[in-house]
Amino acid sequence: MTFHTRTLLTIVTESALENDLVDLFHLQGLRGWTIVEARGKGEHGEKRASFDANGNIQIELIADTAAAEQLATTIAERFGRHYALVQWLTDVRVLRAEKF
Amino acid sequence: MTFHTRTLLTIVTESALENDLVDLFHLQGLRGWTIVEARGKGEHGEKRASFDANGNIQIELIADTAAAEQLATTIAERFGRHYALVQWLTDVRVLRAEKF
Amino acid sequence: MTFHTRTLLTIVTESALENDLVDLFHLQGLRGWTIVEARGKGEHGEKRASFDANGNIQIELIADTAAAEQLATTIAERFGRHYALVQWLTDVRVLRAEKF
Amino acid sequence: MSFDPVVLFFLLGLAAGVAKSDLKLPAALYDTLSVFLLLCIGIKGGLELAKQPILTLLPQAMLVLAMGAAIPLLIYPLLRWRLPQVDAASIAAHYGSVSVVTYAVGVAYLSRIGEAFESQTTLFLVLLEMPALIIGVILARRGSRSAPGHGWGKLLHEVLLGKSMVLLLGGLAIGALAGPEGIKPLDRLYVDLFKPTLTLFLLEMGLVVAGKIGILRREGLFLLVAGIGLPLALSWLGIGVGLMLGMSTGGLTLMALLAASASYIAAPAAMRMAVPGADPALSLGAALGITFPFNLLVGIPLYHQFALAVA
Amino acid sequence: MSFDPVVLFFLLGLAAGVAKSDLKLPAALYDTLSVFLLLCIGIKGGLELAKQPILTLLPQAMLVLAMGAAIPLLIYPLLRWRLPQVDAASIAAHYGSVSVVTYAVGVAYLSRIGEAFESQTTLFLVLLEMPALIIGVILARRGSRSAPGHGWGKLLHEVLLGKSMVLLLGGLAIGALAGPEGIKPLDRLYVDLFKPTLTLFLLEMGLVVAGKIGILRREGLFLLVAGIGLPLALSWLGIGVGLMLGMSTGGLTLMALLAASASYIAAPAAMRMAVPGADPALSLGAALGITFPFNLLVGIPLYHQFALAVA
Amino acid sequence: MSFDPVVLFFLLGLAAGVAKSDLKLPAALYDTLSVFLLLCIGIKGGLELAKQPILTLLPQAMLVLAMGAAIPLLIYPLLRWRLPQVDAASIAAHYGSVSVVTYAVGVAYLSRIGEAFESQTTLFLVLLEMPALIIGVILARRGSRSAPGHGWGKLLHEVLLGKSMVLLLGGLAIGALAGPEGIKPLDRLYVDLFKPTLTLFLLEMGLVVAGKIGILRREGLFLLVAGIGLPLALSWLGIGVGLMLGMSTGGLTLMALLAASASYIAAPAAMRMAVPGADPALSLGAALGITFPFNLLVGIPLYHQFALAVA
Ligand SMILES: Nc1ncnc2c1ncn2[C@@H]1O[C@H](COP(=O)(O)O)[C@@H](O)[C@H]1O
Ligand SMILES: Nc1ncnc2c1ncn2[C@@H]1O[C@H](COP(=O)(O)O)[C@@H](O)[C@H]1O
Ligand SMILES: Nc1ncnc2c1ncn2[C@@H]1O[C@H](COP(=O)(O)O)[C@@H](O)[C@H]1O
Ligand code: NA
Ligand code: NA
Ligand code: NA
Repeated sequence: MTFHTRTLLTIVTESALENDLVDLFHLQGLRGWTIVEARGKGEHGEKRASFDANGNIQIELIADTAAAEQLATTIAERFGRHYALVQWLTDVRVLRAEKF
Repeated sequence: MTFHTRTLLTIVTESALENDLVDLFHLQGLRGWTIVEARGKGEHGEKRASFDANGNIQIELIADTAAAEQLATTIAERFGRHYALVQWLTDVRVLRAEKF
Repeated sequence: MTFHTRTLLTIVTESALENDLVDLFHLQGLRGWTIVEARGKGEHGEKRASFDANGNIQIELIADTAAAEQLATTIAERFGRHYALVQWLTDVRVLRAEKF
Repeated sequence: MSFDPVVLFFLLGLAAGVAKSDLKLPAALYDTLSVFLLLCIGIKGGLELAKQPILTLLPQAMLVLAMGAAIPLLIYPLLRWRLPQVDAASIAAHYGSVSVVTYAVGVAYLSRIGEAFESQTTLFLVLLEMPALIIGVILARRGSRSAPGHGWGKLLHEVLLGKSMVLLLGGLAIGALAGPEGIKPLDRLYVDLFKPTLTLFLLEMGLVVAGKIGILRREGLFLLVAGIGLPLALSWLGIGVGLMLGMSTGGLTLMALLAASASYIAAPAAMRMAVPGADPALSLGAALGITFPFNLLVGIPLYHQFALAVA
Repeated sequence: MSFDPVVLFFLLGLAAGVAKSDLKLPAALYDTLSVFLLLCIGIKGGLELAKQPILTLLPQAMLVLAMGAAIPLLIYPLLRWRLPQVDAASIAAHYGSVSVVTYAVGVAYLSRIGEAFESQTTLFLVLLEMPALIIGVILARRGSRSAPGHGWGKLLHEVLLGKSMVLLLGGLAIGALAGPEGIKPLDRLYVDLFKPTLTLFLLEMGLVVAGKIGILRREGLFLLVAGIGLPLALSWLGIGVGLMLGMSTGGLTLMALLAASASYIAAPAAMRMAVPGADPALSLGAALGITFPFNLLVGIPLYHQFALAVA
Repeated sequence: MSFDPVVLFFLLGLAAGVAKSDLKLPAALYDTLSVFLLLCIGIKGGLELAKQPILTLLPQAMLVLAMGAAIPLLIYPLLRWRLPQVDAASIAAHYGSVSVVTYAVGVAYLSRIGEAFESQTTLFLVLLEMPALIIGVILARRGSRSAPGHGWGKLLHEVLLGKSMVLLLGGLAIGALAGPEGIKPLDRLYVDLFKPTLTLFLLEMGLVVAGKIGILRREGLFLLVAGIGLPLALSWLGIGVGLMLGMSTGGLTLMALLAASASYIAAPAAMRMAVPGADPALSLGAALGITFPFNLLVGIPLYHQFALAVA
């Protein structure tokens, strides 16, 4: 099999945003992503539990490079000002290119 | 210290496959990996809880590039058809090369 | 927006070390990181639950390359001998460079 | 007239899920409740075993096991009309096995209306968990030379040592070995909290069923027909077996319910490993999305009417 | 003299947190306890509804709803002195809404000292959860043309279908529909274990409050003044409303407590979505870091004294 | 003859684990049960303190503390025969400390066979948790100039404010301050559910012990000799101290059990931070893999026989 280059966008943000982000993914025609519960610290202080709307999630989403960059930009513009949010892009290789 | 190049294989799949994958790692002489509970969406629909065998796990495994590529190919061939499965490879640098 | 190059340090280690590592981050003036509960296998055997001080955590921390390398080296020297510990560095791109 | 709170909790969960509330129960709570309910039921079955001479129960048990094996054999050909082999086999296994929670709600219903029932039905519930799973796997693999997935040894392990099986049989053994006297100090948990705990479980089930609505929309008609037709038909098989065992109205109701209910814990886990080619959305859509709420809301009182009619 | 164990558990958590012990309760336990307490309170309120003709309660309920809407309107101008619009509005919403756990500790206190109270206060607790949230959102958005964040439809959904709201109203409906007879088989969980379970919840709250000490240090004086001044002032509003309803000393105490307590589950979640520009550290610092322990340790007995003075 | 269900649950977990069943209890459940059991035991100890004049208990308490400090000093030289300093010290600390669950099963055993015992043993359990940990750290660091790991201040913090310590001492304080009257409203949880909850805990312990079998195979003989020899020898030390305190047969049995049991919650956590060079597989393999099941299945009735022989 051969490997194909794609871009992995990782988003760490408040769990309160999960529904909004998923709506955005659907809107942009993205077909898959992975979510993990996370904690952390940043500009917006420490994020630990889920109880007072104070938890984090980490979302990983593989797409082609243009789509990933576009998505990251949209998210930063829409949510970056008021919400705890950190994003990064990584070059990755995948086997089944048709899945992404 | 100096850093050495290795490859990180990330596998997102159904938690039902965990035992089978771990058996495969042992068989191929791999000595270490990390597992995180995950949720997500993909071709096989949404994966949320563990209850109706419907959870995801994310496995991260560092190895040399050839071994990681070989492993990814084997997994895709053996489990890719019937199970929810996404894999990607990333170039990483490690300190203690002898551990991987 | 433009993307800026940074380095992602991923640390997988015993959860017992969390407080010590966070102290170290503060000491080095690092301002943000993300933590996820993990399990895994390595030289130090299998790590599963939290009960007998036997859990793992995975820490992700984005910084500039020099700081990330320096941090990884310090951690390896201080904790690498007696504790279960694996670290890796990945090149990533971020949008808001001033956050890291 | 007052409503059964157990069912109200299910409806609350369903409503919250359909309205897309952010209500979620922690996964660990769901797992804990599952473990607890399975142990409770197993222990109750074990206390039955401790009470009655095993030889009296043996012929009854054989008949019940036969029913569990017969159900998938009966419905597989029907399902083959429209479905590929693996899916037909997987669904057949789900309906041959049983739903522990449905049974518990049925018992609560009978207690509520003051209808007595034979206590060995709890034992039958435990017995019915497994035979259908084995038949289902055989049906799925029949004819296909290269086993798709695991070998037989591994499969048997998967089915026999699945979580639900171990808890039910383990509870059974503990109940039988410790006996009523030994279990008494545990009653505050395993007896007193059984029914109230069921309410939390059903709240979660409501949320889960609401999550299946997407599948229902896609495969609507087929799932609807199968998910209501199968329990209705199978309930009469259960009543037939109950009559052969000479049971009371309450007992007949529970036998109908056991036959009519479909597994959504043990069966999905076992089928995922044993029959990987089967689409889990299909079997779970029918068993959990249609049959479970149907039995809860309509089936239980209906089977009771059936039982009254024949008793 | 013996201490109230419920409060001791809070102090234990607080001490452990301040001393940086590694004690942590699993997040799933906290979530489970929240779900459980909210359901308990909702069901209790529903049993009240089942007991009394709804027309008797209606005027009382209207007055209480009005109080909930009035509180944020009253304190918003005060907070605007020092705070930006969004923060003043968000804090106003937190204090207009209520803390279920504070109320539960208040009830435990009254039972302990043998002071009777009107049982419809539980219903009032449920009613007070929401109006302040809606007023708070209106205050935050007033004047700003481009809605910062979500549209109104989505917002109402967020507020009405938030987890706490669904559990409280769902419990209310279940209690009202099932009635005392229907709920009785569930008493072993929803009644008997309510107070003991509260202890575990308060242990966790102590740990959480200890974690807020960083914010307290930063915004110390303002939070202190607001976090103590607001409940003291609002308690008299609650007593006023209670007098209009002709309540007993116990009832007045609980009305004071309802007015004086601030929400830290429903409000933060709703405000985060509806008023993203507000700093959650500020509102939570006041509501959870100051007002919650103040009410628990000082407020409850104090409001009781207030009530005795006016009764 | 009927079996003790508490032990049967352990065997069920062990069997499921050895058979590689997919049965797993959620980690949050295990953590919750630990918190709960530690609080229960602490509160029970505190109620003892509330009952008896503290001066009567003081000399007894001193003797028990001395026993806790003596155990690691006695067994360290033996372990040094075969093990490096850090490992010998760490194992010594584990055996000087105590296992709360083993004690609880012992109490359940005595209640079952109707043997009375002195209630202050619960207090002794709390007292025994710590001294051995401190001695263990001293033994591990003796002679090594550059402290491997943390400084002493941090270490003491780690040992004194570890989760188990805080819950035991916190429970103790709550029990002592609230007294029997204050605790009564909590009995439905902290008393009634103690024993039944223990069964779920032991189910998990069985699974955990099954997971240690890999280590047992590697270090088999040494772990077997230490894991059985140490409790057998130490049980007589416990009986000796019990005789000095003039205790009954039941009390002697529990003193033997306290001395013979090894900690697997507090000690591993403390040793990991204080003595990082020690291999946790070794100490846990002995304490949890061998000594815990040995005490549960053989030790408890055996120590009771010992006590009968000397009483
Ligand atoms: N430098 C960083 N590296 C990795 N994760 C980070 C970093 N900074 C912040 N985060 C994560 O992103 C979340 C939001 O960051 P912030 O917007 O800075 O509060 C934090 O709660 C962390 O989980
Ligand atoms: N594009 C993607 N990026 C990241 N994770 C994905 C992506 N697509 C699928 N996944 C994850 O992989 C799992 C299996 O994918 P699938 O086989 O497409 O159902 C999903 O449940 C997701 O957790
Ligand atoms: N090759 C590897 N790839 C990914 N994670 C690993 C690898 N080796 C070890 N780990 C993780 O790092 C932890 C510590 O490793 P070790 O120090 O080798 O015991 C393990 O428990 C695993 O979670
Ligand atoms: Na069935
Ligand atoms: Na209020
Ligand atoms: Na000991």
